[in-house]
Amino acid sequence: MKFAVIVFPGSNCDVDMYHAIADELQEEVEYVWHDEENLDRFDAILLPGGFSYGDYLRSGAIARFSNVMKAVQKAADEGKPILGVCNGFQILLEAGLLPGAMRRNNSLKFICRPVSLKVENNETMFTSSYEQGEIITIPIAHGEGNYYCDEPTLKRLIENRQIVFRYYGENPNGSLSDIAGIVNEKGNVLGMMPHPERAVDVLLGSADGLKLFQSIVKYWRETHVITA
Amino acid sequence: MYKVKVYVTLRESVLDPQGTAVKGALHSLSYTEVQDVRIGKFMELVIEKSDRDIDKLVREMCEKLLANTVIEDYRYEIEEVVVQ
Amino acid sequence: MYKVKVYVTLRESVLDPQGTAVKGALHSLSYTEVQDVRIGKFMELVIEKSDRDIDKLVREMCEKLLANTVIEDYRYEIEEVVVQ
Amino acid sequence: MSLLLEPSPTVIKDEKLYREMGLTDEEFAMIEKILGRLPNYTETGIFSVMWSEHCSYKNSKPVLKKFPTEGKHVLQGPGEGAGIVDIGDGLAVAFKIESHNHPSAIEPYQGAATGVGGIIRDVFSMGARPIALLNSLRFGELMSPRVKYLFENVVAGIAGYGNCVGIPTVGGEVQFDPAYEGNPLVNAMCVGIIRHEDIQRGVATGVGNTVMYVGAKTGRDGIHGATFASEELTEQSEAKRPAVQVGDPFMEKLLLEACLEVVKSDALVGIQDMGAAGLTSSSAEMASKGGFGIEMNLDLVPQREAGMTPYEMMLSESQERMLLVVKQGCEQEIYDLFAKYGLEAKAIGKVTDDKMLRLYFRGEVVAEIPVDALAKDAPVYHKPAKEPAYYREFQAMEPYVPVVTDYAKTLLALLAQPTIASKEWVYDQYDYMVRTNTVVAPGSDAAVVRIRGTNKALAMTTDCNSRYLYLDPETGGKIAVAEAARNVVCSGAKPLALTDCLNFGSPEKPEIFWQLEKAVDGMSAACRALETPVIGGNVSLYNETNGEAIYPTPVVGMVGLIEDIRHITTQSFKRAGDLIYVIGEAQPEFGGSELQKWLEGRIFGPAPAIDLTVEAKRQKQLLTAIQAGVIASAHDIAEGGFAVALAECLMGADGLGAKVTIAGDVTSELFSETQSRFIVSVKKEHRETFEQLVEAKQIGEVTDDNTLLIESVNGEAVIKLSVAEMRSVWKGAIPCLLKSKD
Ligand SMILES: Nc1ncnc2c1ncn2[C@@H]1O[C@H](COP(=O)(O)OP(=O)(O)O)[C@@H](O)[C@H]1O
Ligand SMILES: [Mg+2]
Repeated sequence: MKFAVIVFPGSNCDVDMYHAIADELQEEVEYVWHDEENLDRFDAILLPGGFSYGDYLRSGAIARFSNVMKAVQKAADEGKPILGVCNGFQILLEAGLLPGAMRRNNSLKFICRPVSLKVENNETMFTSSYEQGEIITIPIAHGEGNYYCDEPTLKRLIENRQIVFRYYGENPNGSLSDIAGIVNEKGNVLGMMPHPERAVDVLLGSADGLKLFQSIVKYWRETHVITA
Repeated sequence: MYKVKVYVTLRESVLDPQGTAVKGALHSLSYTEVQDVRIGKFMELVIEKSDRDIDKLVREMCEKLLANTVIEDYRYEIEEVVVQ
Repeated sequence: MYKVKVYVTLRESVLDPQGTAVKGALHSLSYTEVQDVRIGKFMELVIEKSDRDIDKLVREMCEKLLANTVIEDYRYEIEEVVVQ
Repeated sequence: MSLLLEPSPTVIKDEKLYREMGLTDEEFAMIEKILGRLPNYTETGIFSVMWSEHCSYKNSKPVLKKFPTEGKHVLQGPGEGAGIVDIGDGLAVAFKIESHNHPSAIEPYQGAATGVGGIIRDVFSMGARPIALLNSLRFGELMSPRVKYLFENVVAGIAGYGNCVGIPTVGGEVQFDPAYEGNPLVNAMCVGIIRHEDIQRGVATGVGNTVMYVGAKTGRDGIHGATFASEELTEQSEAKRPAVQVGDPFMEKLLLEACLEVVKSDALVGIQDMGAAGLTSSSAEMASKGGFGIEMNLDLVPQREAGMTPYEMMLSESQERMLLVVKQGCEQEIYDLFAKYGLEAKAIGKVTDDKMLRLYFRGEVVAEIPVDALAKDAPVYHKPAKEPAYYREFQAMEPYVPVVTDYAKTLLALLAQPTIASKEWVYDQYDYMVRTNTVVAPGSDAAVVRIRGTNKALAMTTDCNSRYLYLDPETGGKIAVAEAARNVVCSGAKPLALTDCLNFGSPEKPEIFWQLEKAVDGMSAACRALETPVIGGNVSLYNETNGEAIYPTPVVGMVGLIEDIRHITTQSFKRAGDLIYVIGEAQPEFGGSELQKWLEGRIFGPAPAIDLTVEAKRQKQLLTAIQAGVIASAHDIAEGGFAVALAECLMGADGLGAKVTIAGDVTSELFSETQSRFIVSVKKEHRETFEQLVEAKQIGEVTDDNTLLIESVNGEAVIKLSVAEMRSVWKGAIPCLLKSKD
């Protein structure tokens, strides 16, 4: 299976994402520069965290116009797994691939710390290796992770089980309905503020993020005949 | 040449953490008369004349980039300036 | 009751990385007519009437909190609204 | 400002305008002699910045000479952007610390942010990949709205910049003391990793080679404020006032990636960042170091504002700019490389053989100065030093005997002192994990960052207890270095080398100069004893408000090498049943202690003594034991003494407690700040091996009851506190002070 890690000017978790896939998951992975127009050779697309274009104006607002985003849209339409983490999530929101928008954290401060999450839906291609309701520890590191959407959208998110992760215990940023991660209706685009790629090695505190990547691989294996 | 002013504000239904914080800070500075604070953006653009319709141009820029219409409203003022 | 609008802008010679980035983005979206972008803040305050002079009050709030006068300029407009 | 409005050379001389720029009459006469004519306005400006303390170290150079700077691992000592130390495997570590005190006092967010930006450039201009940031901060007491404002915004500025560039901020220190009320200190440190073959130097060589400018455009940022200060204040001059530098971390990130790519190219001859005195210092220093000259056409300099004069361009301190020297004919390769990152490289001049800095503007030569006069031959002064009266007094004092009645209450009070209290409020705002190498995050003694692709890791810390330095700069200087080394050793690393930032008052005052000399003497002695050479640093003098100097604050930034990641150790107790040992014995030493400060509201008397031989021996023993795998946790005893250190061992240890017994004078045992001491915990099965390797005294055991119990030899409880209570006091102190209104 082959992963793409999209690199926008100002991305800075690209390296972490790359190593999570290459070293821990031991799958194929390649950096893809933001002006790339074709992602057909990849099976899954990862949009890493960071500060694309400095996050000036609004997080993700400028990056979503990159050439590569058209290809991401296409990959999404084809049903490939797309994962946006932190700034990647913000870009997916700005691009309209996921509903809603981000506001500044309630504290108005950047927050970096491990948080507890509850797996709200383990029936997605990103979470099938988790237990339903499992409590996991994954770090957050963001200044604008305060998710917002209007009432009807929230209702839909709940009804369709699109809320995949919720903050458990304390809500660190004021996010609506404790939302930490959501998928699109089709279930193949996941955006989340916590960083699973920072939780793949117990040496650094937690390996709870590994199952997320393993779920993607499992999904891919199940949907693709493997020829030996 | 045009001088364009764009005002971007959070929609009324959206809670504004920054505004809330500033209001709190103003109260603690004893400006208790302050009942509400909303914080938005104020952008000043200098735009050259071209064939394109300036009003349409600015509206497009706002829709596409300058405001996120999921949570923000915008309005703008266009002023034509004559350069000597 | 007063509705007060405060405009906070970066001083002229102060670097505005946001403005530069937005200008770049607008150019790459082919709005090449855009020559300059400066980004500031726009605040709307609702202030109750009190004994204090509203103009003085707002100026003080700007100086103390709303603007960082080392790098920013501000101006404001005060509008009195009659509540029914 | 139009060129025509600039004062003429004779007016500069007759009206002594150079004084406003900080040049003395003697210095101006020297300039006249060097040039063989009167300098024009631009040239006067160039000399004034290059001969400022900040660029020339004219007052501190003779003192800095005392530092030991050599060691078998040192690949690059002081003099370049950053010092470099070999760590094996063809790799080396580059690091440096720098101050941004005055900009931060004026505009704390931007001042701190641009301080971080500057130190990152110092490291990547060497060709090193920045892997971690640290800082060292000093503020007044956390009471007044102004101090709170400074503190909150400095921290936000550090976070805002480092987080955006994507370099983890992994450690630092913050102290609060009235001595810094009007003059906060903001020191930033950056650590980078480099392959030996990629090491770059800031030199301009090779006649005809091209001088290139990359990065942000030049604006009127931070230009020599002194010039404007003496102009009559009109509406126009208000508009011309030097702009505060604003950081652009996004630009920095692009520059960083592009420069790390360019250093791999054979086309690159030299590279240096435009720090203080921007274009002037980078060009003059590169030329002087290379033994060549540089010629630049200022019309080609990318400018943000219209109508900039040569004076303004040369003195601008706009951020995120680099100067490169590139082999003639290879320009296109460089243009293309930067273009990939959306950056424009611009050829603005060339290397010459006449050792002159020559500037053209609108077709005319506007400055022509021998480069060596600006850089290596800048004047040096040997300032007089005088022992201050206060020092005599303190030395002669009877030992201070604090009176403590309620030990538990005292411990809680100390834990709530903002200098001791948890700095979580600070480091929660820093992305300390980005790049996923941070093994030990902020909150233990030193931070530990692993080196991917090897089994190694680096421990790093910043330290300086300036109270000891005020009481006794020589002893305090020794302690600063020793404490940094202790933190590194406690984390399982062998200390390699250090960088320092000498924050002092005005060197014109003999008493301050004495502090500087003594502090450096003390630091140097410790460096020799602990085998940690000084590989670079920074000097920040004139830290005074209303004639009152800050405490002497020579911040030490130290890096140590962990050969095997299994040796990584933290301060937290690990499991119930482990044995607790203490290394070193308490003496009644309270001069400059937290306890004295808390009880008396001021500090006095002699600083705690330190024996560097004992220090070195204990550090070696502890490190050996860690490497032998017999240490579960290690923590040095610092501010607040044994009781505070023991409490700190429990703060991050979920559910654990400790039961220990103390003998001797209770107040000293608990709160004295006697040096060279550690608390370690050891698994029972390792008892024998540990006791063979380390001279230490077993004092108790780790328990599982969430309680700290300190007993006297006859079994009386001296302190009994729940860990939860201590933790909530310790964690809540800073947020609570920030929220409280006065
Ligand atoms: N300004 C800061 N930035 C980041 N981390 C900090 C800062 N101040 C303190 N810390 C962290 O808090 C912990 C305790 O700091 P400190 O009390 O100075 O430790 P020590 O006394 O062992 O040097 C350390 O891990 C340190 O890195
Ligand atoms: Mg320590």
